[in-house]
Amino acid sequence: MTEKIVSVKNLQVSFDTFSGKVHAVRGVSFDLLRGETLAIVGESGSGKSVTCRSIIRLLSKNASIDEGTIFYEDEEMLLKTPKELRKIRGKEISIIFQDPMTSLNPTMQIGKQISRPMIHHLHLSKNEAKRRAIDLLDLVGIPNSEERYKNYPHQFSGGQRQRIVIAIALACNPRVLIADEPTTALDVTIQAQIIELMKEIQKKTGMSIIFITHDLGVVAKVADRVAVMYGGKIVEFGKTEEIYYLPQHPYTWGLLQSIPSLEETEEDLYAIPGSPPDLIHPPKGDAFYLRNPYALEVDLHFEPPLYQVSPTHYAATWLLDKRAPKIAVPASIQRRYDIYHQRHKEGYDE
Amino acid sequence: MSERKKLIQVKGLQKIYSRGKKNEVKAINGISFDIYEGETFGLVGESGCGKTTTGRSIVNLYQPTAGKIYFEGKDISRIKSKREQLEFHRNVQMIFQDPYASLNPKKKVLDIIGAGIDIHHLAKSKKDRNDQIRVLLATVGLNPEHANRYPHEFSGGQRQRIGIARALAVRPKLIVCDEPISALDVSIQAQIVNLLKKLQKEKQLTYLFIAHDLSMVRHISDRIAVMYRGTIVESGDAGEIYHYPIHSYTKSLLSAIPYADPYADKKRSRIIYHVNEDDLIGGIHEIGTNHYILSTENQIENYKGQLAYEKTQATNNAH
Amino acid sequence: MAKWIKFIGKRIIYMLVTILLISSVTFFLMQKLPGSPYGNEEKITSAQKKVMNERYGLDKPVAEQYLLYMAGIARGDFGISLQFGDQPVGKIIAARIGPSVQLGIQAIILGTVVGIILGIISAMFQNTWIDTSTSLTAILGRSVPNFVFAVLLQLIFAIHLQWLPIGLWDQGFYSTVLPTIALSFAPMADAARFVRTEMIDVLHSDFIELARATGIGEWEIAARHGLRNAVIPLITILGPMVASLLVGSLVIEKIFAVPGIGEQFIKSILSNDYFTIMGLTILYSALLVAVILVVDILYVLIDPRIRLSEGDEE
Amino acid sequence: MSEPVRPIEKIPDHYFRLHHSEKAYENEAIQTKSVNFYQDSWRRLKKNKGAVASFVVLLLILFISIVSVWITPHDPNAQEVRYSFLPPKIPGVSINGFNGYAKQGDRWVDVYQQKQVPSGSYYYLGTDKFGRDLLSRLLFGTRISLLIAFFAAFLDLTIGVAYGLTSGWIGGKVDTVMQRILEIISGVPTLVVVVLMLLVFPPGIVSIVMAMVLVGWITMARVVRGQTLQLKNQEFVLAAKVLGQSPLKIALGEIFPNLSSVIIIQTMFTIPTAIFFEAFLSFIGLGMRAPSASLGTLINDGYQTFRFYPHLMWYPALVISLIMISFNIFADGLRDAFDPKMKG
Repeated sequence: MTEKIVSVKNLQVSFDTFSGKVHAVRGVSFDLLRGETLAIVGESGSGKSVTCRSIIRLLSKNASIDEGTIFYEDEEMLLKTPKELRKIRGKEISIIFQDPMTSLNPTMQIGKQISRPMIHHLHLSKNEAKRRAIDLLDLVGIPNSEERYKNYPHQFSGGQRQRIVIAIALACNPRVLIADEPTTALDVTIQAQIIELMKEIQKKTGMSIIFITHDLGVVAKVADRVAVMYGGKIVEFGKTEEIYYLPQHPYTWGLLQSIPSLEETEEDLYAIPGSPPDLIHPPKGDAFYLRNPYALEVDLHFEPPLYQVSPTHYAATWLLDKRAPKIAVPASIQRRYDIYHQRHKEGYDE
Repeated sequence: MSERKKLIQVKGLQKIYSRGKKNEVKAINGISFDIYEGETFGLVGESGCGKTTTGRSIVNLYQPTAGKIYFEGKDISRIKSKREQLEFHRNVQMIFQDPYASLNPKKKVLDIIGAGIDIHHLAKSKKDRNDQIRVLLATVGLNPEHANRYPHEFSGGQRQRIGIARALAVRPKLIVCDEPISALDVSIQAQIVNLLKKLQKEKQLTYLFIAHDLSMVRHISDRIAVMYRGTIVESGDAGEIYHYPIHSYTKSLLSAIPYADPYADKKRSRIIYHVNEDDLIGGIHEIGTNHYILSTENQIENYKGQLAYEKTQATNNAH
Repeated sequence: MAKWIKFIGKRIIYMLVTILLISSVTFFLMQKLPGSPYGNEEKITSAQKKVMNERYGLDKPVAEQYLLYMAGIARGDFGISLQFGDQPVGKIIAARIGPSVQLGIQAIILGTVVGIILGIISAMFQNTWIDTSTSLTAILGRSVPNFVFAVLLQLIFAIHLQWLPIGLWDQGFYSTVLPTIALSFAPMADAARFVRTEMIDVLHSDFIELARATGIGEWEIAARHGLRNAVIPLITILGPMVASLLVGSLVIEKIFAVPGIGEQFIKSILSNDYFTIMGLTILYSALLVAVILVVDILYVLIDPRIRLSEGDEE
Repeated sequence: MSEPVRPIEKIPDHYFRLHHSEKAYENEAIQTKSVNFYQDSWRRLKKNKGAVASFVVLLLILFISIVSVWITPHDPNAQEVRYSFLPPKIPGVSINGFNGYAKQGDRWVDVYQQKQVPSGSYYYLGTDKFGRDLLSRLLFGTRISLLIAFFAAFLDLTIGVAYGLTSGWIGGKVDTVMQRILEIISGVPTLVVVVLMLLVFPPGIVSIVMAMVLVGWITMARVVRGQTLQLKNQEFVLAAKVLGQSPLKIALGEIFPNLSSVIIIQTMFTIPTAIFFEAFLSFIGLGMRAPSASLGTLINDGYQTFRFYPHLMWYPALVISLIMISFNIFADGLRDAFDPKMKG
């Protein structure tokens, strides 16, 4: 199960705006493997959402993909005509958005919104599509599916609407699901339910999921691998365990430290100072330089390359260079290292 | 504990929208709590549970249907004179949820922050006003040079800090923080929470911190009240509520908090709250030191037993 | 059902209040009207005048005249035209309302249908030459006064090309074509502009993005998702559109010599024909108010959000 | 233990030392030039060629109509019946239709010679049935029409904004009552009110303006109320309340500035509507009375003799259309500039 299903290489995307050209994605490469959940984590403006939308070329009109290749199976997505793209969208690759309140057509029965892609892609008859749509509603946990088929979006709560959106995305049994912050707008309890639902469906269907989020906490349970994005680049990626317990990039440290730990409250939270970089004039060196307490002089001049930490774990920080000074890792990160080593010494095998 | 000064007392607060009509909504269903001077009181619950309505009633934006709110012992619904009203508004401020909607897009940051200074005549001269604003900007970690800019030029976190500066400008005693971080990225949330904590220490502020996410609330609050469907179902010291939740809604809320710790997370199981009307009736009873729960008379002993059991379990585990 | 009765009942009360108000104001304004309806006043002897005043009840105290008039309206009696001797106003109006209503309905249907199509095309090809040219058409429609446009149409199609009759309403549907086109120009422009704006808004919404992500083609998205959401709000401007159509019909009827109420209205104004003016005023208001009522009901019927929030228990 | 994936350029060793400046907040500095809402909108408007062109045309028309108070080729009201119905004659132009020639039967005839107009006398746009210079009357009429329109739009704005803001901001029962009143008034066809008013009051600019304003303010009131209702629950308004600001000051200081764009846009649409309405009234014989001219009366006069002297109608019609088109394009441009989400 290590075969690639989506492969992105050196993707560069920019937007034309009034203030100038925004270099939103600046050379991103990653693979999505069959049946895995890949989490892409980063703050707003880091380019995570743009990267994923590029896969199905669902970008606004002022966006342009300047460089790179995107393969889905053996097909180059960037060379596809709109018509060819439409055959893949929804059928092979589906997407769900952040805000369930605006993701559904307010004047169309939800059942029709679910059955439409099936009629379109799978050429099902209206009745077949309806039957399957009701099954899907059952699958995503909407009670009384038969009666609610005919309801309009405003008759559902936020959490239920996100379930319906998921049902639409699942309608044609896609092989890849892109979830663009699907739980950010929801209450914690609902968030947990939606994530569990996605995991459950993945088990049943074996699809691959790209889960975009700004909260490392959310994906700990569900992700197989994690990519951390900053300033339009992937700064660290690896297996979930590696990112949470052996993080190497100071930005990842910052992210982990800014999540309140429920155990020790005496400690002050760590907050990454400052604001995200201006991507109209991207910095010459490391984009994280100004906010990085462990910045090296070299960060100011050169962008760090990706260093390999393990066969599955890479990070783009000069701290991993041989010549870099040994620094003391923040205490809470050190604790994470300790947990990891302890666990592996004890002979756990993940 | 009782010698501590109660800054806010909420007694039987009730708010009903469209009263007597078919679409009547009981936003708050008779809640009571106190906020002591200098503490942070966390109010947690899912959207629509009435927590925002509670916050807005305390700053006197909404008139409650029933019940009383006392600020420094004074019933705020009886504040009639203009002078007293101004005095109240100076003492009780608010920070809002949406960093985009909470700043007037047509006003400069200078005038947004200066509004309170002007209303309450806190500046002796124009220069004094500008100086105060520069200090405030620096206090919240913004560049004082940006006073002449408009809100749209700032990021979400920066805007939220402008909102904090606006509230601070009148040197209030209590600040109601109405979900001040839920619209922000996690990394920025920590900035804001740290800033709030720092300000509390420096300026002896009291906070009512409203949120839907228990993890940040737990981090910042001294005491927590959990709200569900317009009533407080459980309240107590932050650690107590976190370690020994008794009400099944609190338990479910806690179990839903995401951990940035996959090993631990995999061991946890989520508790789903199945609405049980019996959990949601009765009165507030103390079942442990500073640990209150909504319960019917015949449930109290049950709850008390549960709490005692869990505490002994915990001590046993520690050994 | 009870909700519907309450809803419609309330609207009907407003309707009646509006009409009552207008008839009263009209009546008292007419009292203040300078000049008299008899035209060449000098040539009429005072005896003649007295006879006429008695006949039309113009010598009674104003209050009494008012009550008589209002009572008349309630019975459907709008008085007697001062211009056409014995003709009751009601009869004059009845004879002329047909062409006006036909013209109005034809124009509004043509205008909105073409407008919706133009608006949608414009939005679909936003910022291309197609958008520019359809938008320009819409701007021309709003900008060129309809009497100028009507004369232009007449000149080209009736006088130069002689394809269509010049007007007059005497050759059946054939003669209604030009006036209808002339009258539909403004509502067409309004609808096109409105639908374009709404459609662009809708096309940028999340649910359209989601529909795109399910692989549905642009035209199907426009038809299935866009159209409904863009056109429902159009109902809200139907009221003002009909109101401006009433204005437009006056000049169009004048230019094309259509024997409708608009043309009659102008004649009555120019000859100070009190009762006819009052009758037509009330008729116009009633028409407008009725249209507003229908529009309100339509809106509730068509928009699922409104319909269901009315009946929902939560 | 860690190896770089790509070979690194030769970087001097001394670069590898901690270099964290304590000025971590340095990047909080905003690099871009400060722009306020109007500058931002103006920037967007400038990109809209149609709107800029329309704006220039409008300025030009406005300028000419003001300057022509002092400079007109002829007295707009001077009648010279001998020289009635002269075709346009422009010095130096020899195209039929602009050189004093008119088609009579099948031949082009020099009408100026026929009517013994002294040579050197030019009527650029010809004359009307009383021999009045059309160009002068057109300049004069444009001024009156614009005056009426601006006047009416200004009054609509004042009343509409006051009414809408009051109704929306105070809300509750006041709003309900004010809305009922609006609802009733909006059931009154504009046409009818205006016609009645003009029948009763003496003809002239004031009556026309009053008649138009009587119902014209309603749209503005509706728009402003709607916007106010949206704004009043915004958190920045709540913030002002929490600070203890008085309701009046909130309405004027917080809400009103945020209404400015809708007010400007709405006014830009009101002006052409008013121009049209004036023309319409004149066209049905209720507008300005002779000898005063407005675009509407000129069109109406031209229409009377349209079959034989079409230019008498076309020129004023052209001017009114040009003004209306410019206003509409400019207003559309403004709307897009103020409300960027409208543009893709």
